[in-house]
Amino acid sequence: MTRLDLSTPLGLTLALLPEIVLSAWALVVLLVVSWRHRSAEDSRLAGWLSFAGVAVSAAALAALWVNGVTSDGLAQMVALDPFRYGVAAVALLSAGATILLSLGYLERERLLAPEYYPLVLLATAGMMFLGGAEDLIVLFLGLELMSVSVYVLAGFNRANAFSAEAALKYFLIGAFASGFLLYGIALVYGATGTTNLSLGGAQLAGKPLGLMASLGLGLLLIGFGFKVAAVPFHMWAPDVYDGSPTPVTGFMATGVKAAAFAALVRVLMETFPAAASTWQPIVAGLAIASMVLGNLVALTQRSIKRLLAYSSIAHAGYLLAAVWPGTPVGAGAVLLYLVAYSLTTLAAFGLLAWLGRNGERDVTLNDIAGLAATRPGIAFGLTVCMLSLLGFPGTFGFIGKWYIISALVAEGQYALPVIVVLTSVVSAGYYLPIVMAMYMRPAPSADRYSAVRLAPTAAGAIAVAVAAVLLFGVWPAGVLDLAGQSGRTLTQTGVPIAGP
Amino acid sequence: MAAFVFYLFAAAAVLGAAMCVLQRNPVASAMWLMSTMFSLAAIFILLGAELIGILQVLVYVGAILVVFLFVIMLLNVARTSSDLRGPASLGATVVVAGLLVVELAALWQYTPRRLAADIAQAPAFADPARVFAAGAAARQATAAQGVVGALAAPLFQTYLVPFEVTSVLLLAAIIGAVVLAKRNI
Amino acid sequence: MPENTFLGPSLALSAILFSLGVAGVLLRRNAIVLFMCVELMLNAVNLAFIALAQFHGAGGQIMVLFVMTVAAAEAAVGLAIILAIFRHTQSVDLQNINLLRG
Amino acid sequence: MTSFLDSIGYGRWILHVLLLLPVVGVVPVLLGREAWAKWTALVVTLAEFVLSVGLWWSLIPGLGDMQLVTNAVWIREWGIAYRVGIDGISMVMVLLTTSLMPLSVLASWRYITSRERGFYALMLTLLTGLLGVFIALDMFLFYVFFEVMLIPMYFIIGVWGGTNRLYAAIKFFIYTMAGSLLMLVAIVALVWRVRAVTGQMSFSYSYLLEHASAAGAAAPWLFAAFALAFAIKVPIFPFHTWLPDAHVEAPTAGSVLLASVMLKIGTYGFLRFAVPFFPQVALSPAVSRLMVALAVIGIIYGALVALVQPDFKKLVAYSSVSHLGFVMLGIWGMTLQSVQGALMVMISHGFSTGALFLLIGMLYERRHTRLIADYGGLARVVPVFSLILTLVALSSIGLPGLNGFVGEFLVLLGSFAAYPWATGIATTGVIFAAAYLLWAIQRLIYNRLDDRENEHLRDLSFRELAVLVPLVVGIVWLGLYPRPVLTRMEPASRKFVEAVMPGSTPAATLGATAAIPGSGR
Amino acid sequence: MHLTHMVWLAVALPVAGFLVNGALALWRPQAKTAVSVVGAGVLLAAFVVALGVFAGLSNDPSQAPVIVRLWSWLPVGRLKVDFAFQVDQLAAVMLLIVTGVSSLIHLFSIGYMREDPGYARYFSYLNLFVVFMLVLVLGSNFPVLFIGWEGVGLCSYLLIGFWFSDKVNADAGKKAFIMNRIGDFGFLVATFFIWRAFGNLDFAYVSEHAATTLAPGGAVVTAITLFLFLGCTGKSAQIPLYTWLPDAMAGPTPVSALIHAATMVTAGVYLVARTNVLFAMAPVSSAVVAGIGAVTALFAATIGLRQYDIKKVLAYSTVSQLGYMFLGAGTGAYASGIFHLATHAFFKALLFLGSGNVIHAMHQAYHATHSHEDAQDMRNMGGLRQYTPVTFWLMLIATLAIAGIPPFAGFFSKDEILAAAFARGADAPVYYVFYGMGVLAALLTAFYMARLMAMTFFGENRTGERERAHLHEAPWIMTGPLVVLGVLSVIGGAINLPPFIGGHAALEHWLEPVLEPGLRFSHLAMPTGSAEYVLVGAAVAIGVIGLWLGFRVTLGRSIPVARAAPPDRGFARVLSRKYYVDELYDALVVRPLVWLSRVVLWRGVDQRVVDGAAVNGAAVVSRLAGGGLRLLQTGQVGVYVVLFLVGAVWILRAVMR
Repeated sequence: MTRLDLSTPLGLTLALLPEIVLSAWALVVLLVVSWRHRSAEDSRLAGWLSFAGVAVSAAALAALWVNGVTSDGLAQMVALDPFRYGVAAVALLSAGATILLSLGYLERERLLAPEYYPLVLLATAGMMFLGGAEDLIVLFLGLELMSVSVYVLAGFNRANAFSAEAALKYFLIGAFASGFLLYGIALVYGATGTTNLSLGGAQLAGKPLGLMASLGLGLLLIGFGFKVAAVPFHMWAPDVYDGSPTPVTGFMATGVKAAAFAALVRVLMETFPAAASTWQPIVAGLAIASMVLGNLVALTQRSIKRLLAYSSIAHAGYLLAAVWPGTPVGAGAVLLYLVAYSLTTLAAFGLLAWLGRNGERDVTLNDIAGLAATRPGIAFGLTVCMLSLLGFPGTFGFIGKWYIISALVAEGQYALPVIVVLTSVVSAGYYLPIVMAMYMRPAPSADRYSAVRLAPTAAGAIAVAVAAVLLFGVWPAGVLDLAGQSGRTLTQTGVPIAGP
Repeated sequence: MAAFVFYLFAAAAVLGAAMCVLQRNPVASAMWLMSTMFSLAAIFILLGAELIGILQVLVYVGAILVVFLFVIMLLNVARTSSDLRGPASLGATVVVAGLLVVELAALWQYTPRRLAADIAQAPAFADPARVFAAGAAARQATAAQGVVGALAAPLFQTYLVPFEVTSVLLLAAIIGAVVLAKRNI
Repeated sequence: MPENTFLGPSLALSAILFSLGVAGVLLRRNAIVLFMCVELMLNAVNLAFIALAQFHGAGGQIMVLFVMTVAAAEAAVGLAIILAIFRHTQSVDLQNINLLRG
Repeated sequence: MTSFLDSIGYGRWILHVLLLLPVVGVVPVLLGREAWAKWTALVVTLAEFVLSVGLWWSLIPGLGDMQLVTNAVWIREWGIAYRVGIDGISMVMVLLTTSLMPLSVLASWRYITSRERGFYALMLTLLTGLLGVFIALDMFLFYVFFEVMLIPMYFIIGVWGGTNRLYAAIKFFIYTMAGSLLMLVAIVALVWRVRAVTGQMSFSYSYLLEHASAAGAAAPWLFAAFALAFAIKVPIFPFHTWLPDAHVEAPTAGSVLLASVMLKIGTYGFLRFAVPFFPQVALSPAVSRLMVALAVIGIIYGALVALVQPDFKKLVAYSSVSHLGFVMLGIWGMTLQSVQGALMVMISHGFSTGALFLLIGMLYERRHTRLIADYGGLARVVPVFSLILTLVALSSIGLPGLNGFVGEFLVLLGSFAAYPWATGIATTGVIFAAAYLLWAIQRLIYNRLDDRENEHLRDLSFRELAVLVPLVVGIVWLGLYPRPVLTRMEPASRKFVEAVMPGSTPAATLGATAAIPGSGR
Repeated sequence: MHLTHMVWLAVALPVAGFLVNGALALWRPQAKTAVSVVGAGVLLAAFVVALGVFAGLSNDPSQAPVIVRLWSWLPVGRLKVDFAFQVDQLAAVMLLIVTGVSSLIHLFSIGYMREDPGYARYFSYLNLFVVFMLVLVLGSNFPVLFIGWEGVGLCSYLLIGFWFSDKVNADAGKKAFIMNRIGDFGFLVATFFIWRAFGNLDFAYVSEHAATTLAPGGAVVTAITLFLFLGCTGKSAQIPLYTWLPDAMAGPTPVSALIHAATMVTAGVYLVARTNVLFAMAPVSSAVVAGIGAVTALFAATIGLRQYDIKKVLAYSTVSQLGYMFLGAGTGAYASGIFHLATHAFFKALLFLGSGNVIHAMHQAYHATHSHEDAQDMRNMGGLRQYTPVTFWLMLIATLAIAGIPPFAGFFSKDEILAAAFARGADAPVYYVFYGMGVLAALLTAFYMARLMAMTFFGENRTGERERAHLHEAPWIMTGPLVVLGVLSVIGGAINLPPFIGGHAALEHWLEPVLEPGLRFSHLAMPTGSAEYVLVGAAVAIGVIGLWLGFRVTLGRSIPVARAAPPDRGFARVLSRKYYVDELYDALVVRPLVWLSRVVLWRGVDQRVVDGAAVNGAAVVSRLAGGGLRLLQTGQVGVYVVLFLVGAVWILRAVMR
């Protein structure tokens, strides 16, 4: 347990070390690529450099986490608690995996602009600010940093009209949604006199929510609803996920979502714990709508990428269900589910990126028929991913879902868990056909996928992710403890500032 | 007097915004938006945010809107036929935006006293003078250090972290804009 | 405490301008104009910040500074994206931009 | 025997070895040559069987409690542990599973011709899953096993199944999962409610059982969730329609395990979990009446629908619906006799129906059709086959002296006191059972040998006899001398009955002539 | 070691025979000599054991039943069902009848089935049948009795369908089994009632405690006995479950003699006698038993009038005679029922085996000329007296016995039953009606038996010119057992000679220890003196008149051969088609049930409602809903924004409340 005084420059620097390392590293990479940005080798160099940056940042993060660093007194601007570290870890995990997956992918798709990697790093820094923000201003800026970078990444395949369209849609609706979020920040600021989350919470505690605070809460929920792709703010997600380069899709589905959820949980639990009765029905409504719509529409998809996009909407629903309790257990559940979902989704999109060629938009169920015969390893990996997304015991996804159910039931909430499981059953209706196609249907031609080689980096990353999904599925005690402890830190701290 | 000025600029802002939305020529829209921004700058100054009012003109009108106009011209989309959507959309817009404005404009009822009552821990303590001590302190700081100084101190002390984040944000935006817009990378 | 804070009227004006921006986003098909309407929404929020900053100190005003920065950054990236899409479709009309659907 | 087992510390390691050995066996199956896969699987399953036999002597006679219990921390903070143990009931189910497994492997010897490694690896995984369900004493562990075994079965049906296998596999999977996920919610809810009362979080079966009254007002809902999961697994009408599809499309070994073991998990679940956790709900008049009614409907309905099936495998599948109805009736009959009878039906259904599926499989290997109409007059061509088929069918019909009768008789006898009308109607099931099986037998092995293709069928080979003879021996043995099995299960059954109906020793439910409706006194 | 404890040997011997013959049937079907020796040998040995048991029992002064416990079968809590045999007077009688008649029929079969390719299989089935029949009569409790009860049904099924290649035979076997199963349902329910009432299923316990446990005439005992009797109607082919028995003639003739005349079908009577105390306590049930018996006796006799298949006549005759036995049992004259059971076993076995000889001769003749005429149709016979004289004389004895002509065996037993029914009429006048029906049935019996004899043995031979030369008497192995049965048919009445001709009613006294509990409840005052003589005289007169009429009517006109026979018309047609009962059952039960199962339950409920509407319907609805929601995803940003704003408006509404 180390305490850092955030009012001193040293303390602040140490507290923000992972973010600082990452941002600075992005600059370094940028410097390097400004001399070398022509060939595939240059791109690869930038990739490995960036990966090293992620690793160093992760080391800094680990140093903070292992030492149990907390803030001395009120945390200004950024939080110093395990929840932030956990979210940052998910973001770094997502970034690292995305970089590894991209190494081969960018070469194959001839996307050789090495600026890709600094953008990933900057987006990750944005995620870490967003997920760790203790102040609405930092939250907003982190969100924008992340968003701006990801807008660009979505449109990174400039030769591809789909990619450009994805970027445009994401950007337009994203900016639009930012307006709502910002309006919410303004009203919360007006209603509390502060942008600090804990202080605001202290201010709002113990009395009914005023009109301004209520509207602020509502507008914040709208803004977050967009970022996490909750129904009915989800409409951009399938198109954007579909059109973006696949590793970026994986990045969006995991890192972006994780950071946004972390911020949502933090805002709700630190600033609005007293208003639970106001936001719980809304969160429940969003969760139910997301679970139902995401799963139902996913049933009708033929393209696997688009199917996974809708499935990610459904998973946003599950995560929102985990947000509902607003308890430490719920926060832990969100965190754990994010880890489980991120690992699985990254592996799944990685495999998908490998399967697709020349713009993998069109990988359909028919394309992977009989895959198990020619590429058993890929088929096995994708099967594990599908089962984990389905929430099947023995996989990490199950542990996550079980934790969510636990968190809900602990608060006496039964309707949401029932909907969670029922919609999970629906989801079997589209996850299983993927498994089925690979194992139980004959291949259209024997050499459909025999020639393609998976880049070793991507293969390694996927293998590690799949192994982790299985390992944590069977031996979840460690991550469960970690998530539980992180969740417990998210209780209201701080003192009222205004009024005697 | 102040009220007259406020409402005058408010009316101008609304008119500009409405025309911006309704004008079919993008260039005209941009011009109307510009007028709204000017009006808002005036209102900012009226509300005691002189520096922001000036920056509003400098940054928004001088930089951002110019970029807009530049792109409109570059793409030569000004002469396209109206891009207003059809009547169905109009109906939906009226309904949805109407509901939205009704919900949000409920804030008009806020007076300082009511705001103080919202914030104070108990109604008995809802004295604006005490609740809004921070505002008063800021005004004193402005009086003592000038409009720039009063903002500069907190910007580089309290808000150092967000300030640094904006620098990274701008970096990212630059990289992004270059990557997307440059013909050959 | 200044005599006239225009708190209620400012918030109302902010709401109206915000809604007008929203209406613009709904009504227009031109991506650039759409984006201008988003800028209008941000401006409306700025007004709210300024109005509230009268009571809570410099934070609100500084927030507006950041918003302006963000708007500039968004403008840079957004207009670059619009340029990129224009290269593909020779149009910025959103009605023509619907390759991705279903 | 007992002292020998003690000397090798059998009780300490046997359950873990049983669970682990098949999983370990998967490795050589997958890594070895394709042709070795079945041999490896056979060796592993036989070893498993031989090892499990010792369980017969390792239980303390007369003790109804869980024995050979292990309790190793798994997820400490949530009170989840690797808890395993057996009582008489689970011991018998374990033995049923381990004894059928080598037979299923042998039955697949020639049936499975493609991707053999995968098949046998899945079979071994399935074995672990099945055994795990029967010996798990931790609700989390139980749930994991309960679901995990879906996967191997899903693949077995989907990869090696018949023409409509994809539909059958996904239907089987989704149907089962729908129920079990709701049960998961109920398990978690029960745990939290118990925690709210006792302050301790634990997924331990015995702990939850002790404090299950904490469920309070939620008990009906929790029971409903448990019951739904198990009802689908059993399956009880109207949740049964996955069964015919799955049975028909599955390869022989799959059908055998599905019918003989997996269906029992549903009834086992009722006996072990659903009813003991929530006895007030389960035995409330409304629920009892519903369950008994569904059981009786299942008995009659399954039999009637079986009557008109053109596909012999489907016929047997529907007959399972009928038989499992007896089990449900027996459980809700809630006397020592009926519960013991229900357990006996579970065992003998495992033998009889397993044997029937094996026989169909053997026929299918020869003629590649399961339609009854394609056969006829087989008794002339394949007398040994016909003899065994007849014997097994008679056991399924419930001919006294064979195993089927023992369970059915005890179920009906025991349930009659509580539900005379329902039991009376259920008893008509014996008529329909005779009708559908004898009719099918007649069309298969009697009548004229019309089809020239049937003229040169081979009779059973040595391997096939090796598969069937143990079952036939079991059928006759259990029919004439079920006592050893009955006495081993009795303490656990007695504990069950006395636990859920406190104060009602079996004696109290008897001799109550005055309670008979319309008694002429 | 008491001799009675050797009783298990009587069962074990046929078990061994079954196993050996079964093994031979599978692997060495040609070893016919071995099969014969084993098959018949074990039965003869069993008969010897039975004699020993009988001797042992008669030397036992205590007269208490001996329970031989073999092993504990179904021990569950208080339920303690042992696999045990109960040797008492009733069981001993049945043991003798079963092993005795079986031995004879096994011997007969050696000749009759000699040429059949399924010889070994046949003997293994027959041995197995004896096993189950013995378990039935010896079982000491209801479940063990039920093993035999169902087991004999199984063997009946196997033997009726012995020539299974013919669909009709296989159908007949199946029908027998299923109809028996309907009866078994009754038996089972009765067992459950008994368990609930007594908490014990041993016969001895039930007999001893019935009086204290149950209320006489109460609902429980009535229900028990009615359900038991339902079992009996199935096994003993009484209305309404009799239709399987005539069809059962599809089996080999010795099987008809053994199973469907002498032993298995009488199991119902045995069961009533075994549980006599319960029936005695339930007058309503007893009346039902007697009534069904009387109606069946008369009804079946009428059908017998118009049958042409020699075995069918005998089959309906069996049904009719079984009706008599139930009339006796229902009247309370259990001993008389058993008595008639015994005499009927002798003369009906004789009749069947005799008909077997006839069929054998006919079959040989047709076989020799490769003719495809019906060897069992009496219209193809006629004048066989000269070709098969031994058979003729023996069958004549049996005919006189069944017609109730003194001093043959049937006279005494039938007369006792009728007298008892008449006597019971004093308490319950309905028994007079039963008595009348019994008398009428006796008339018809004599008539159709005379018709049978006349058509078969008298008049001109109609077999055919070429075939006539091949008609021969059967070999000694077949006629030998007939002679023994003939002797028994003549003197069988001696076992229970009534007092009025100086007898001691030996059987009745012998059975007294078993029947005593029942008699305590329903004492029967048998008619004595002049009333008795009048009844006897009337019975004899009826028999004589019936025989005379039968010969007269049959021989009075020419009989066309089966091929050329015109179809029956009018009531004769109704009779020859057996009152259309089979068709009725088919139309009312079988077809509706199959229709219900196939169309309503399977195609309707299972495939349409549960699977179609509910299960697949859920999938389809999900998919359709998904497809509908998917339509929102137009790719148009405008639509996305509208939806976004709908959500926004909703959320703001919700927070403001």
